[in-house]
Amino acid sequence: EGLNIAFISHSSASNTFWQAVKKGYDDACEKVGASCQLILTQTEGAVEQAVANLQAAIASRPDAIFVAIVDNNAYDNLIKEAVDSGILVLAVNGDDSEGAKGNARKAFIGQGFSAAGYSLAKAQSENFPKEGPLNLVVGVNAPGQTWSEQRAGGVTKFLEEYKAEHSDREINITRVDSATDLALTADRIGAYLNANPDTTAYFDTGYWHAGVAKVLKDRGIEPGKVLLGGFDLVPEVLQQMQAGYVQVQVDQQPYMQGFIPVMQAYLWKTAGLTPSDVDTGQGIVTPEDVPTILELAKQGLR
Amino acid sequence: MKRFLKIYLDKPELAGLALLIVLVLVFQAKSNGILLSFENIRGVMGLLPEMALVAIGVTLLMICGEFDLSVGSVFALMPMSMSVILNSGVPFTAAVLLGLMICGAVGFINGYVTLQFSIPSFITTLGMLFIARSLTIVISGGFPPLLPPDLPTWLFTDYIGGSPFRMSFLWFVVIAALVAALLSLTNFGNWIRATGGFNEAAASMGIPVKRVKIACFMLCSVLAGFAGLLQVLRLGSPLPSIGEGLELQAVAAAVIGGTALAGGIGTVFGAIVGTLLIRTIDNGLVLSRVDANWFKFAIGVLTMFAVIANAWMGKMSRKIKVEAHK
Amino acid sequence: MKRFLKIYLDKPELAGLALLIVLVLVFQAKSNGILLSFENIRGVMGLLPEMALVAIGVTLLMICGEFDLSVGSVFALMPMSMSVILNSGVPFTAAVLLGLMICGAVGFINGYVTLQFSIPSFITTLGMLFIARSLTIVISGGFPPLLPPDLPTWLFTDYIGGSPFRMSFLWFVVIAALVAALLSLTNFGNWIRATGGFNEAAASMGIPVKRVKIACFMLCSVLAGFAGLLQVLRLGSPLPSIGEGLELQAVAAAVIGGTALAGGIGTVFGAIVGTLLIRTIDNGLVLSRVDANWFKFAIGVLTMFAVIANAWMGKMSRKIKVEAHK
Amino acid sequence: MTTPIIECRNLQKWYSGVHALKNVDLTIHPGETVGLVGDNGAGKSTLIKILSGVHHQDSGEVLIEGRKVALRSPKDAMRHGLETIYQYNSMVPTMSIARNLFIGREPMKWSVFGVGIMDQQRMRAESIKAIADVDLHLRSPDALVGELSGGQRQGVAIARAMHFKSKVLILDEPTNHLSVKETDKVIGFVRGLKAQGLTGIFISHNMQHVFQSCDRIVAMARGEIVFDKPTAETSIDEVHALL
Amino acid sequence: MTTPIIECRNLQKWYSGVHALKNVDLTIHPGETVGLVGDNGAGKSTLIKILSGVHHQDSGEVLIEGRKVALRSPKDAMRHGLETIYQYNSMVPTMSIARNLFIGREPMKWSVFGVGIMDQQRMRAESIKAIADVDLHLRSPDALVGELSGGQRQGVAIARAMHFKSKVLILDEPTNHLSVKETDKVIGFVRGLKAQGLTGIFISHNMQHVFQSCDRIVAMARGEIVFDKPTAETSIDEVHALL
Ligand SMILES: Nc1ncnc2c1ncn2[C@@H]1O[C@H](COP(=O)(O)OP(=O)(O)OP(=O)(O)O)[C@@H](O)[C@H]1O
Ligand SMILES: Nc1ncnc2c1ncn2[C@@H]1O[C@H](COP(=O)(O)OP(=O)(O)OP(=O)(O)O)[C@@H](O)[C@H]1O
Ligand SMILES: [Mg+2]
Ligand SMILES: [Mg+2]
Repeated sequence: EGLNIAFISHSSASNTFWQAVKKGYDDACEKVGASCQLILTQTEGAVEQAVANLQAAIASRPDAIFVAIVDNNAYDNLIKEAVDSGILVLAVNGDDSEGAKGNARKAFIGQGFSAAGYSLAKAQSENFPKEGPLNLVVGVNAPGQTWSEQRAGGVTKFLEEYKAEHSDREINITRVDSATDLALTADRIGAYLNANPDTTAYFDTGYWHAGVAKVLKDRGIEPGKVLLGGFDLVPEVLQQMQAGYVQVQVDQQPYMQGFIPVMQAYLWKTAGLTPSDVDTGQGIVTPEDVPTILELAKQGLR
Repeated sequence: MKRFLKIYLDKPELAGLALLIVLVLVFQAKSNGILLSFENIRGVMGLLPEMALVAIGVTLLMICGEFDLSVGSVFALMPMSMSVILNSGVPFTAAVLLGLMICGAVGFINGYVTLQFSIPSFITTLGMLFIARSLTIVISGGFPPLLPPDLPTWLFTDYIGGSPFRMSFLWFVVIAALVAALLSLTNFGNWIRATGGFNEAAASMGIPVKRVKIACFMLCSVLAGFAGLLQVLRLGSPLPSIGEGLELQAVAAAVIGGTALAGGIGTVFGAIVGTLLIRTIDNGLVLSRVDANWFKFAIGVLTMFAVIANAWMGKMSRKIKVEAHK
Repeated sequence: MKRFLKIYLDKPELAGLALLIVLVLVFQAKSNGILLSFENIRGVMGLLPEMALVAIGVTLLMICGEFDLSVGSVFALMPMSMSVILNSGVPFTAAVLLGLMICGAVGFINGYVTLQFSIPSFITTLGMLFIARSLTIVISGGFPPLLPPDLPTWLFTDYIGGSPFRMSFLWFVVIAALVAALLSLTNFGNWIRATGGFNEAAASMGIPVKRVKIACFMLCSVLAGFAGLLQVLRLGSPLPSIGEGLELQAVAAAVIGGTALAGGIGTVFGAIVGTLLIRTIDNGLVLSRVDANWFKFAIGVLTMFAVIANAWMGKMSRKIKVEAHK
Repeated sequence: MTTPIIECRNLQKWYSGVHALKNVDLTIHPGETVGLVGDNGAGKSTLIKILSGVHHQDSGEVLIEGRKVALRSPKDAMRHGLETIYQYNSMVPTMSIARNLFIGREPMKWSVFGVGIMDQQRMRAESIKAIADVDLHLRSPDALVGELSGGQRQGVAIARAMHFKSKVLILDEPTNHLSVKETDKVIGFVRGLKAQGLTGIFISHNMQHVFQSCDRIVAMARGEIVFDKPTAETSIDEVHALL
Repeated sequence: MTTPIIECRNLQKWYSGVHALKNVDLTIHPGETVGLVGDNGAGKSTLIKILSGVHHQDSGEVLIEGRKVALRSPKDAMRHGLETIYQYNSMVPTMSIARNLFIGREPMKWSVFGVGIMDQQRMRAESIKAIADVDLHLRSPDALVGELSGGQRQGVAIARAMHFKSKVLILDEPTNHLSVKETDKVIGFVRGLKAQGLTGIFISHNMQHVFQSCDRIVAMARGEIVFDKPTAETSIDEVHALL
């Protein structure tokens, strides 16, 4: 008679990132003998579907529910309902922007979208040329979707601050709709770079800049001429990091996001220990880290 | 008895209902009775009115022979524009009406462009899918404005007594009944069917087919917008991303409920049954703890199965030999 | 001259071509000449063959009166299954053929289920959209296998000489020419048009309509799979998410190129022109630095505009009074 | 002489590359029954489609009761009292006979701005009568038109036109598909128009039918009117020879 | 006596709630030309649709040249030598006349497994001839069928049947929509079948036409065969009286 856990995500199964979460989640569940279910949506980022799934999960009365809270209001009532009926609710991957004040969840395991965006831009800014104008492009992969908008918002926030700090330099920040498809992103940003060869850096809100790196390689542009950075460690990005085209990548350690909450739930259930917030890392990954990560990636851990 | 069975099975929406009952029984067993638990019904009934209203609008439009792919975007546009209007200080009722008028305008543009230039509504509304979504994002500035806290949301989201139904369900029932009456009792409903059944014939019998179609486009958009409003009030925040992918789901619900893709045939009741089937499949699969990676597989197979079973029942019915109308 | 103009404008695909030229000129100016720069053409020509092959398959299927929403999923399924097969040690050619056979099987199932149970292909292929995507994820085990490094990818991705065209372009041209020939020169092409133009009539004239349709379903799936292969070899990684949303885009390309949604009418050349238009609009907007939030708006408006302009040219042509065929 | 009820002046119509009507002038007086004959593709259907608002002429004008009118839609033509049975049956196959009979002219229980609740009982009752009037035997007014035999469908179209009698009745090959009995009924009906003060245009390839029922024969060939005489002054043979 | 070329035994057909054929027995011998008459909705079209493979009987059997056959599709019927012109025109409106004439039987330059390159020149040339053979005047074999007048379309259907002469020709109201000249052509054609050793079934509501061209009259009413006599032994009046 083990733990019963449901994990509600706002993402769809074809998103590679969530497959790593799933792996950590499944592994952890096996370790503690929990009966676990991951519930994804059918379209990427569909909050209403996630909420419906949360409701169904509550109806089946599990011991614990993990939920990626990607909106400040939509989940609140249901989370309260769940907590009131004695279910342990943890926010994983995404949280209310007001944190614990935002709703009744017990703890947050993950990394804020906005904060992650901020740290990405900060890390990449180390690689900016020391003088001359800066042309910075923020690719909003899915305009209107929380994860994309908030990451882009974080990136922009840092860049604006940077701009204010360096008021002597000419700094342009452009937002483009860069699509959530490797080929489309490559096509659009490739074209953009054609039109604006003096672009300094491109920030993606996902991992689709791997396609852009491929375009740069095809064109024979040397690594580092256009700085690339984004989120999540998928094999494509790791390859391009090794090749030098991608300088920084934010890793939220998805395996950990799947693994830790199960452990916390287990301890809560068996030992009465209170779950606590875990920051799965502002995990800035640079090319030096790649060889070790590749090793782990083979085991599906990164 | 035989005659009764025949008349029953002849109606695709009733055949769909039979199928629904079977599915409910199966999932009820597979989920250890959770499917029909109060809690779960309550959950399903929250989302149902929203989906069903969209499906009803799409069904109406499909009966008159046109298509609307923009419902998902309008679903998001209406509550977003309403929130923006609300935040500029306009009172609730006026803001809702303004929002619905925007939807009506979108529907009008869909219809006008389609008919004026005689282009397929598939394209017009595909264009509108992008346009309305883009506008939603633009007016939200990327980040959704918050809803003022003092809205009379109880009018839409409160539970009715101790039942698993929210007020939104009541709205849905009333609207569905009105649209059903429009379709089957009024002359306008007759015109809609005639227009979709054979456009040229309808026109040659003196029906203002263009105006009929534009009215359906507008009604479809308004219903989608109203459904979006219900959802946003329920969730508490006007997200710019809601309703993505709704267009295909609404068409699927309509078709499962017996609406013909070619037009002329369909019922409001069928749209509701279709939506219920889709929601039950989705919910039942979650409760049966299907693995996340296989989830879409199961959805796909069951959707196909629903339509196949429906077609099969219709075929069986046609094989029953009862001299009709004697 | 008048007669020539008439004959020209009468063909929607040629009218589309005229429109394409106008758009290219506008964007060329707006982008300060970058649109037609060597580098940019090279970029556009990378994605074009992939999209166009899918559009060609969908066009073929639409001509024979059916629909395929599953192309986007098949687009992902083929390269993924090929990678898995490759990683199990099977040589490249065999893996490609096996992958294409899987696509053929998917197309066969689409067609067989649709025709056997007489249900709309909209539903069958919507179900298949989910099923094939789910399978893609399942066989990848969540983590896409990397492609072995020693594949003869040059056969598909290398640039031809110093031109902006890759080998994939050559494949595309050859396949397009073959399909176009199939459609206009062979009796099979005649049957496809007849089946889509008026199914009952075609059947009553002795055409095996079911077999014709199944063949088209299979061809459509195989083309989509092959296009997916091209993309994955070009980008180097078989992600399970590629091709999402491709289904509507392919239909849009077909319709812009003059294919009738009701079937019977359409050309391969039209599908290519339609795809080119869509790609040019997308590319031109990027070069014109349209803001992210307005991007979809512009896409929507221009797509509508393309079809309206096309319809308008057709109407003008019909107004030109030249006694034909005397 | 009375004002003509219909007058066409210099009608021209092109279908893309086909010159279907070339300067057609035609005057019809109230109470006349005109038989319109001519080879296949002569332009008969095109002419009546212009009169009934389905197509629009490229040039020339149509006058009804002496006034110039623009017939932009079938609705316009109906408003001017022109009722048409088309050569190709224009019934909605997915709807019942009763509903088809009354499409666009539903009897109402009540209505606001033309939209309201239909009186379905009356529709059923009246359609049963209308169908019986043309000697058609149908199982029920609720049967779908799409499930009727060729002649049954044509019969329903005739019943509709007879039920909503109008000032002018245009019949484009109405007796195609009809059984002998019903054909007789239709011919009787056309002959009876005059007595009721109505005007008729009757297109047919069957000269017997035309000569039996019309006062005047108009023949078309290649988009032009080539012959126009009262029935009394001509004969089947003369018309045959001409075509 | 010779083996009948077509023999129907106990055919029954239901359309959902309609009993359209009730125990129909019909035997047709080679070289006969049978006129099939009957009221609207009698079941004539249903009977021939079963013979041509469009519908399938619910019970009973069809024998062709003495052998029991299952006619599952029009293709099957054609393979057994049955060629049909349907009451409602079955041409593809979006295709040219030449292509329509040869659908399913395209002349080929070369082919593998039945699929190959069509000989389009031959199709054009032969279709011009076929159309001229039925006295139809058309602008070009490349015109779309959807742009033809009612009679022109019917003419193309007739041209097709005449071109691909088969053992048995079934004509369901072929003279509807046709001009006098062409109607004569069709009647002449039906009369000529015997001389070529072909069998014909000719459905029409025009008794003159039937009596002029057929050896035997079969009448149906309400799904049953109610009359069956050689033409020589009956008269138009007798048949009229019966229906
Ligand atoms: N939609 C159309 N597009 C192009 N040409 C057309 C169209 N409709 C009719 N035509 C042509 O116009 C001419 C006149 O056609 P119309 O239908 O008026 O003939 P009709 O006299 O009614 O012949 P029928 O006795 O065969 O019905 C014909 O040559 C026909 O081919
Ligand atoms: N698809 C169908 N569905 C239902 N009933 C049908 C269908 N087709 C025909 N019927 C009915 O079957 C009966 C026989 O029809 P059929 O078409 O064989 O008549 P017919 O003798 O050819 O008449 P006509 O001379 O009018 O063409 C009619 O009562 C008709 O209403
Ligand atoms: Mg005509
Ligand atoms: Mg018949």
